[in-house]
Amino acid sequence: MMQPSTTDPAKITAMHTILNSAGETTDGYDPGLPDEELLHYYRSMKLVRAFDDICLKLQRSGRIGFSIPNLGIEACQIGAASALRKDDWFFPSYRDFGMALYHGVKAVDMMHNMFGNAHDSAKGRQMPVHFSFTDPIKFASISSPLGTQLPQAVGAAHAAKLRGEDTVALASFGDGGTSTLGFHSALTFAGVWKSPVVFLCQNNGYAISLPAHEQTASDGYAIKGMAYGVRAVTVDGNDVFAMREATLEAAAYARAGDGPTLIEAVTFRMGGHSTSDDPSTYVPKEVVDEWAQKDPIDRFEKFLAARGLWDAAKGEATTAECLAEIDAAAKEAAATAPPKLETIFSDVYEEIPAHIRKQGEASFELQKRLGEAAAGDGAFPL
Amino acid sequence: MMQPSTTDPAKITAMHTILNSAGETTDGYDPGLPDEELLHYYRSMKLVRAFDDICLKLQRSGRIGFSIPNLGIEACQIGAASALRKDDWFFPSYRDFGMALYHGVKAVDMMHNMFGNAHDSAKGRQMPVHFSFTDPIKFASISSPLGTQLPQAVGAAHAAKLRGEDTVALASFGDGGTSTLGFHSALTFAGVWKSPVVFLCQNNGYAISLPAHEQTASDGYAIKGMAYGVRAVTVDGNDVFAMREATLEAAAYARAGDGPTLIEAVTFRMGGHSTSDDPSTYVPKEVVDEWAQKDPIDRFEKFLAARGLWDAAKGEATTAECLAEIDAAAKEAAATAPPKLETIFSDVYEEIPAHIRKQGEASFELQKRLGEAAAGDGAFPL
Amino acid sequence: MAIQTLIGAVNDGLRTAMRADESVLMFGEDVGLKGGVFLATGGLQEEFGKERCFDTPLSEDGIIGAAIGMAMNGMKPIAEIQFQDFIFPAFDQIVSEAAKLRYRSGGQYTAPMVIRTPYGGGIRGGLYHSQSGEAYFCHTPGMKVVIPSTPYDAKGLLLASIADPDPVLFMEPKALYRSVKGEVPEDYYTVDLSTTRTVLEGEDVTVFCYGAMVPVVEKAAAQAAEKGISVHVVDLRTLLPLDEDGVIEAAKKTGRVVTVTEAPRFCGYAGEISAIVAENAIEYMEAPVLRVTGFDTPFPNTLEHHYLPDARRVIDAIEKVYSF
Amino acid sequence: MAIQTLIGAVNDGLRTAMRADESVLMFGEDVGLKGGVFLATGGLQEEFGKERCFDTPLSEDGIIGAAIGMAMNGMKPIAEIQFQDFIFPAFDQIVSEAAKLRYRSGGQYTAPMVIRTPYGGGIRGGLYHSQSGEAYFCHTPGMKVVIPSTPYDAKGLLLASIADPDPVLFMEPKALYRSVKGEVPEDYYTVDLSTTRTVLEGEDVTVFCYGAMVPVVEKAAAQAAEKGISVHVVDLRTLLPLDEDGVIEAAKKTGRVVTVTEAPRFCGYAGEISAIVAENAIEYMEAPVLRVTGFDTPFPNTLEHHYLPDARRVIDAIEKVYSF
Ligand SMILES: Cc1ncc(C[n+]2csc(CCOP(=O)(O)OP(=O)(O)O)c2C)c(N)n1
Ligand SMILES: Cc1ncc(C[n+]2csc(CCOP(=O)(O)OP(=O)(O)O)c2C)c(N)n1
Ligand SMILES: [Mg+2]
Ligand SMILES: [Mg+2]
Repeated sequence: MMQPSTTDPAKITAMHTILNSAGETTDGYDPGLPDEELLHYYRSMKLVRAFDDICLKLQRSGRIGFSIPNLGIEACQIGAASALRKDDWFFPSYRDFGMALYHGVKAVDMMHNMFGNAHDSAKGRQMPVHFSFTDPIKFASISSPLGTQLPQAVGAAHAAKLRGEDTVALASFGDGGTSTLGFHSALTFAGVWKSPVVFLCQNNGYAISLPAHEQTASDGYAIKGMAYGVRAVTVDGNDVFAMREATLEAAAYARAGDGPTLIEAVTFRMGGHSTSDDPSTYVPKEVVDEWAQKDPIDRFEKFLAARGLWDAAKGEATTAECLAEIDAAAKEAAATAPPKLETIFSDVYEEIPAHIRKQGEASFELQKRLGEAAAGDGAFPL
Repeated sequence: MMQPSTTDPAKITAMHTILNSAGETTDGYDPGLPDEELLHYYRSMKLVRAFDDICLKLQRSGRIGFSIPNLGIEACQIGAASALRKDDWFFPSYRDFGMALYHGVKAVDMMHNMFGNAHDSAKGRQMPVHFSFTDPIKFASISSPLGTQLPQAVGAAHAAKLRGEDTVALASFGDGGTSTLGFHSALTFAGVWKSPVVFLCQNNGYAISLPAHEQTASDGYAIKGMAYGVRAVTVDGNDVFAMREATLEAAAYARAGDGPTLIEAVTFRMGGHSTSDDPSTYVPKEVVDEWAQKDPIDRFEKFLAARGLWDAAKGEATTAECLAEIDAAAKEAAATAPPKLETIFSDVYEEIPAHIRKQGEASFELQKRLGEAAAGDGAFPL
Repeated sequence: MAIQTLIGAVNDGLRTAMRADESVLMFGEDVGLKGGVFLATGGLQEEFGKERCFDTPLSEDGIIGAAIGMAMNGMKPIAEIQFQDFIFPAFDQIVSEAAKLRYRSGGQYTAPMVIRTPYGGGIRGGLYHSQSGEAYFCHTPGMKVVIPSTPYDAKGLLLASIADPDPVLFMEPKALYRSVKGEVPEDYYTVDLSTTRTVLEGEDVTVFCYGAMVPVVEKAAAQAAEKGISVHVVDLRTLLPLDEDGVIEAAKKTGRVVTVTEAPRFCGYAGEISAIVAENAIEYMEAPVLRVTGFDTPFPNTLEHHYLPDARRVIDAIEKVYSF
Repeated sequence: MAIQTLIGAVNDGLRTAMRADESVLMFGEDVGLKGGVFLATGGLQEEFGKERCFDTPLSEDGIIGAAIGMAMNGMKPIAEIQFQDFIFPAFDQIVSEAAKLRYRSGGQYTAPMVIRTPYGGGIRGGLYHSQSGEAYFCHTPGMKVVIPSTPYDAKGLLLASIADPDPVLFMEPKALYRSVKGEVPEDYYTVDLSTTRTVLEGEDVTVFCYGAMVPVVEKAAAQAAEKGISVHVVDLRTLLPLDEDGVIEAAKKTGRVVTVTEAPRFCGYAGEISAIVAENAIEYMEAPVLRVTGFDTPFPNTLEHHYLPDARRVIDAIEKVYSF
């Protein structure tokens, strides 16, 4: 349905919406999904929102240092994730963890990361929201330097292709991420190699304080695909069905050996860049108000309501359930001990080399002799 | 005449030729240039060819280590250079020195660089063909790492624009150069800043051994302008008039404050990548033969002949004259002493700091005591 | 003179430079309307307009590359890299271009510019918001590397860096941004580059340090004094070109040397100090030349206070060389 | 056993690895049909096909980024960077990603891969075809850095690097590519990483070196022997993780230490060796710990033979510490 050629700008920049703000679908579209699956979409989006809410409280009360809000972009994550298989690869940004929740990563495992505790799969080495999971999906370790995951996704996809597997790699990034060198090299290589990659650019209007139209002079972001001979589409990012269909199509295209797709999901970051950022100094209020009308969960609720799957009470019940689940997860994570001192020294290499081992031993000895180092306050400015 | 919008791919990728292989111009085009200027174009192209010929001999006989041939691409350099003013900035690649010759840089000054001698404006620090001149044009110091000059050109142009000057910066690079990070950041910034830059991509068919169609999957190179909202055109790079007109237009567009242009000059590297490279292992002979029919000097000679400005005898005379000029330059440069030992230690900073001064003094003292270091053979493999 | 924080002094230095010289430009990610993620550039766009203080697209390569071009063409660019950890996409422009332009062009082209960037740990930033990469740049001839540790030096060294004819990497210890305060003159003044600052005169042990390690060493020195050890503390403040003679002299003075940095040890800056001492003053040494540094691991998050040298570790090293 | 050049041994090592393990891939700029600009990969595309030995677009960032992804997904990528001078566009991928992936993911993801790159002077390559950037990578925990100096080691260390579970930067001394020859077994064998090689047993002065400086030091040692000075020469060959105990022992053996590298001195690798000695063996030192290195300038062209340490300079340092 939305498979444009890569050489017609009008088709590339035309926005694809299936589910509008009134909760109606275009041309009688039916997702063809069982009710449980639709409700799983709903619950996943609500879980993301609950996770954000609890994290904000934890950050405000000084329990965690930092969090990244997802308000307004939940449909991008859930729609895209729903189109991928469990054996596909995810190369996410820090604003993508709804994808992990959708696929069954446990909230408590995510909370362990937010607290950087002994059960954190990253062993307390990364800032909050820099998740890394191998199970139940390959949700590859999130990095802070922007754009670096993109050529890595191409490499992982290329490896699968060489082995004749039909898995794809999803590489996700923001409007700001398109200016990085990783974007340029990844699209160049994927274009030439016809790699099975789905490039998902979530254009959420801002890169911290820089508006998306000052990031580049191009006519939107999907059009950038033309510079690389990469198939490209523009999708309403607040529409979970359009996201799902575009991603399904891109994945099918990739699995068939036809190459990568660049999806621009047009959406809006309704909160700050992070829990440390105050967007009111740089985002005009009118813009926020306008986007508030397009909330992805609202419109999905209307859709569910029309199917008899939703009413206000059910909505509140789901909210309460999600909050309770996340809250329990946070409590468990908060009660978990910090990582052991040894974790500073392991995993630099598979085996600990002599010089690092010595540094570790000296450190343990010092701690025994002179006591523990004093922790700082952990407030993160950004 | 060739001002396409940046959003119509057909216009961007359409090849603009004015002077065809038969030496005829399109639609009765007349360059409107005095005969001396036309002959200056001719002589400049022949000078480049003579420079190449002499350098090849010097390299083969071990007098210089390395040179970069320009056979086939002379019109790109002369056509583009002729469209710029002496107060414009040049950010060239190593395969652009015809631009310097056109604007009056002396062959002997270039030869001093080829020999890296005491009169070399780069003080013998750079490999051959890495020129740097400030007079009579700002021909900015050539670097080996590819693409780095592109954002620098944007910065230089932006500085001029901030001061209200109407100079432009020409940034020149190859098909391979488009994959570098410098290309991506330069076009991103120039697009957003509307910088007065002319981006000249000389698509000469190869990046060392990689064919241009394996460098990127895009439909040519000009189309990449669309990813940045940058005006773009495709030009016959073997046609000195098309090159001149496209560059004039791009420069006028830039001077008027309308922003950058990406020019793709379609041409062909008829020789090896350098004097150390044997292209016969990777360039199909048919392709070379085909391009031999499109020689830029041939067609310009036919054009001149039709105006009564050229015949075979005049052509030979010019060749002989150019060879003599370059040969004399080479002899002078060969007879010039190498740089002084001191030049190793100066120009790291404006003032020589203590630690470098000490290293220099120790080195002078050692040389006095133990004699000079022995020079190697200087053969360069690439 | 007003009492200012270190970040206040940086802001003051920028403002002073921009008032004094129209060609000074300040740009980078989020430095305009937002005033920078740490607010180091707060109010500059308001005072100097969008042409002199502006946001850029998200490309460090573009930021530094464009800065070089501006510098070549007569402007005095100050480029902010939001965190030093994100300077690596611009590594090629810094190491291959800014640092080598004067040399490779025989002095015909130069890139007088300042790259400002917050560095170091102490804010629970984990692997990528905590690094101290000074050694990478100190191994790069053509660069200057400056790190202040007091508000007075922050403004004075910044103004000297802006006035310098060569490219300067100005690394700001983010852990000290708001935790140190001091008197800062309101007018224009400079602190000469390539000079060290004697933080404390002492007789028994010499400790070299810079940036956020200076207060840590001061604390350790105070504790050592209580134990009867007199510590001579030197803030290197310009790491490259270093005042080597000053370092050698201070090392000879006590014959016992410790260098404290938060960066990893292997091939780091502390090793250079040890090497200079071992090369030029070994006859004076009465004890091993020690290093107290971050570990040779990436920077952890939850346990960063164990990773970062603290007074405990510094005093331990001081006692070791003292009692050797 | 056949007599091979160093570059021949590299080619042999690659071929041996690719025959032994289907997941080994070799790629980079011009490595396919052309066989690499130095011909290190000559014949590999012919033998193993375009799927296992292939050219890439001109982006070092893409080459290394893709290699990391391939390594994460079960392949064993060998990426060639055409000259070490051109590795800097990939600096972020190497330093921020390959080196830190295992750590930051708690060991869940790893990037076992090899980056091969020719480095060093001696071919009149000027600023950008001559550099020795090992110190940048040796200051990067998570990386391994290997430099062979003989054909035997070139093949054995390369095969060990390919078998290693961590990312290895394999730097090939291009000055030695065709100038050293030696016996190389035809079969698969490895030389353990993190071991040093004693090039020459000696009693009076210890010289540490690696790569293209090894033959220079051998020449100087032979000249010293004529003057009655017995030189102990150690080829470090794995720079990170270094066999520190081996270094300390060799330093203690003679009490006189010189380190020779062609890279610039300041914050370079030689300084790390001095620092290790000053920290662990200073009581044994009978002379200043010296460094013979490239100068703290960019790499010149015409005068490169003055820039590069030669036997003259090495013997001068040996005599200095010997007669101290
Ligand atoms: C290379 C690099 N430069 C700068 C930063 C600091 N930074 C973190 S997020 C961000 C903005 C990213 O914007 P975008 O890509 O649009 O993603 P969003 O946050 O909107 O999801 C910046 C500049 C970084 N992480 N990496
Ligand atoms: C960053 C970088 N990588 C690799 C090289 C090695 N190299 C020199 S020229 C070249 C090919 C350039 O091709 P292109 O841009 O098409 O220019 P052309 O030589 O055809 O004029 C390569 C790979 C380099 N100089 N810089
Ligand atoms: Mg964004
Ligand atoms: Mg080319």
